[in-house]
Amino acid sequence: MGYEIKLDIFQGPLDLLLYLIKKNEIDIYNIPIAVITEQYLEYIDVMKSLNLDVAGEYLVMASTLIHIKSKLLLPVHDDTEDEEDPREELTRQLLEYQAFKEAALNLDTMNLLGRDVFKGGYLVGSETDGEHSLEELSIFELVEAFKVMVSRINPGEIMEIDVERMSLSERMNEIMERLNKEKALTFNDLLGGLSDRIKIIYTFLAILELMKLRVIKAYQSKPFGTIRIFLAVED
Amino acid sequence: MDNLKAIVEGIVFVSESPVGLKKLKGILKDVEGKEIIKALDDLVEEYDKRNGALCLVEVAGGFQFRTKDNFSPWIRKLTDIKPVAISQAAMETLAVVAYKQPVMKAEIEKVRGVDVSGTLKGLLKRNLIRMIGRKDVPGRPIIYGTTKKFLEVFSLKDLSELPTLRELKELGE
Amino acid sequence: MDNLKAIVEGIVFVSESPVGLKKLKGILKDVEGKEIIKALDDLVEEYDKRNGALCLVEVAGGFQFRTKDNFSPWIRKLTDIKPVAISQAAMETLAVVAYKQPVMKAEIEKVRGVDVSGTLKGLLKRNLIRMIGRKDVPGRPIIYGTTKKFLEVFSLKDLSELPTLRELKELGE
Repeated sequence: MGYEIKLDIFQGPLDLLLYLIKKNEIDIYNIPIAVITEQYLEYIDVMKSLNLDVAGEYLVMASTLIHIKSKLLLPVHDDTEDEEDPREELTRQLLEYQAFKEAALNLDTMNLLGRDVFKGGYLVGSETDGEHSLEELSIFELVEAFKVMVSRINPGEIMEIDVERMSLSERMNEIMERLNKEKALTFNDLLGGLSDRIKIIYTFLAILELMKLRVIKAYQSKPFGTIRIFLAVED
Repeated sequence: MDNLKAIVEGIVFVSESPVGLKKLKGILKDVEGKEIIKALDDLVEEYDKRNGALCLVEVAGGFQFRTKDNFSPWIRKLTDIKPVAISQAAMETLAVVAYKQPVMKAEIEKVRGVDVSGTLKGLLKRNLIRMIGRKDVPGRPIIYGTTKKFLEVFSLKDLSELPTLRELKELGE
Repeated sequence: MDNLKAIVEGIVFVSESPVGLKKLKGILKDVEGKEIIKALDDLVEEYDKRNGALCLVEVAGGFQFRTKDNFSPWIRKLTDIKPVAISQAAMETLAVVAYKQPVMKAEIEKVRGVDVSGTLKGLLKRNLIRMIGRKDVPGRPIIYGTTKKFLEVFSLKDLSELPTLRELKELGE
């Protein structure tokens, strides 16, 4: 068998399978698993013998194929009439992938700016230097900037940033914004209207955190009385 | 305004990204929207009819002057132009994001059958896709979508102009 | 070449700096210099006569499309509202504020390793960050946080939608 094809032209195991299906003129709705598995494994072997890095995904697919093949070899029990064809999931995946592969090809035929059509002053440097206007800043750049810095400081200072921490910051900001406007707030002002349990917890944690930071102060005129919150420093 | 058409032309010509009607209205305060639209339509037609290299097109929610596509061989001879190229892997990931947005990384990987970290990062860097939020499921995974720049680069007015995706026949259902 | 004029137009339009005769000759190998000059002259005349905002001018040893002088008031209105780019330094400071808020200037400087007075001022002016209060400790340092505008600009519903470091790592190096 001649392998005139460079293996890196495949975009992954599904792509390779589609290629084999097309090459053998196979009906995608009725894949002869034994034949396809055999050919697929031969390709993997060729990749290995060429010292090409065989990505893990190819091996996962190989074991999936073998698994399907063995399932098909098992004798059919009477009570399994509902059981779906073990090939069905694979066929579904292949059809979906094929549709998107086609969509990618279609996208490639559009008039690409910078390839087929050009705008005024379109030059290397003018566009690719990441000069994005403020309107369309991407979070990606923000996070990248942060990641670069974090890698510069010593590892001991790296804090794990998670969604919870940011939710807390969000609540802290909201409380400070209200305090700057309304000067004084009661616990009830902040917590009263809330029905979401998580939000109540975050609000409470945010108050504690702001007190710890010495940014706000809380007063109570008598035990069990109303708790009032003020800015620690009036501007 | 007598020279409305010319003013619109100048503004669109000078802008780096497509100029939308809203922006034009903001600059041309005393002019009615429909007059601006008329000026734009006239310009599109004029450049279309003229036997030149330029055309005025509607992309990414605005208008932009561009070269007609049949001139690209000549433009590409400009030594300081590096043509945009998008690899097949990146294009496939982009297609999944474009058609399935808002979409999670795991969903893209399920469709493509490969790890998409690299291509996703590349597309984010090129500002063709962006993180648009988080999905309200446990773990709150990031969801991705395409950008305005995507529309501009692919010469699309909006997402509804994407070529239709082949119908996926439901199996055994 | 029938459409020489259009090809020249396209090349000049696309170039960022003025395009000289030499460059045009390099691209249009089979065309004689005087034909190119004729095409340029024709284009200059055509744009001159046309009642539009654009003209083809000879500057700095080459040709370039520009808007005619009398349109500058309108163009200036555009540049006034033209969004400005954010510098890498500003982006880094913004990132520290976003992830470490509520945060003091000294803490930002510790992470960034440089004085951040300038970038902080710029970010305050652009309304991307704000002073959210003062700490009741000696010196009463200001603490900073991000604004609603920040969320808007980055298309975030709230701060919890910011990607975490772990998620960024997942996108690969």
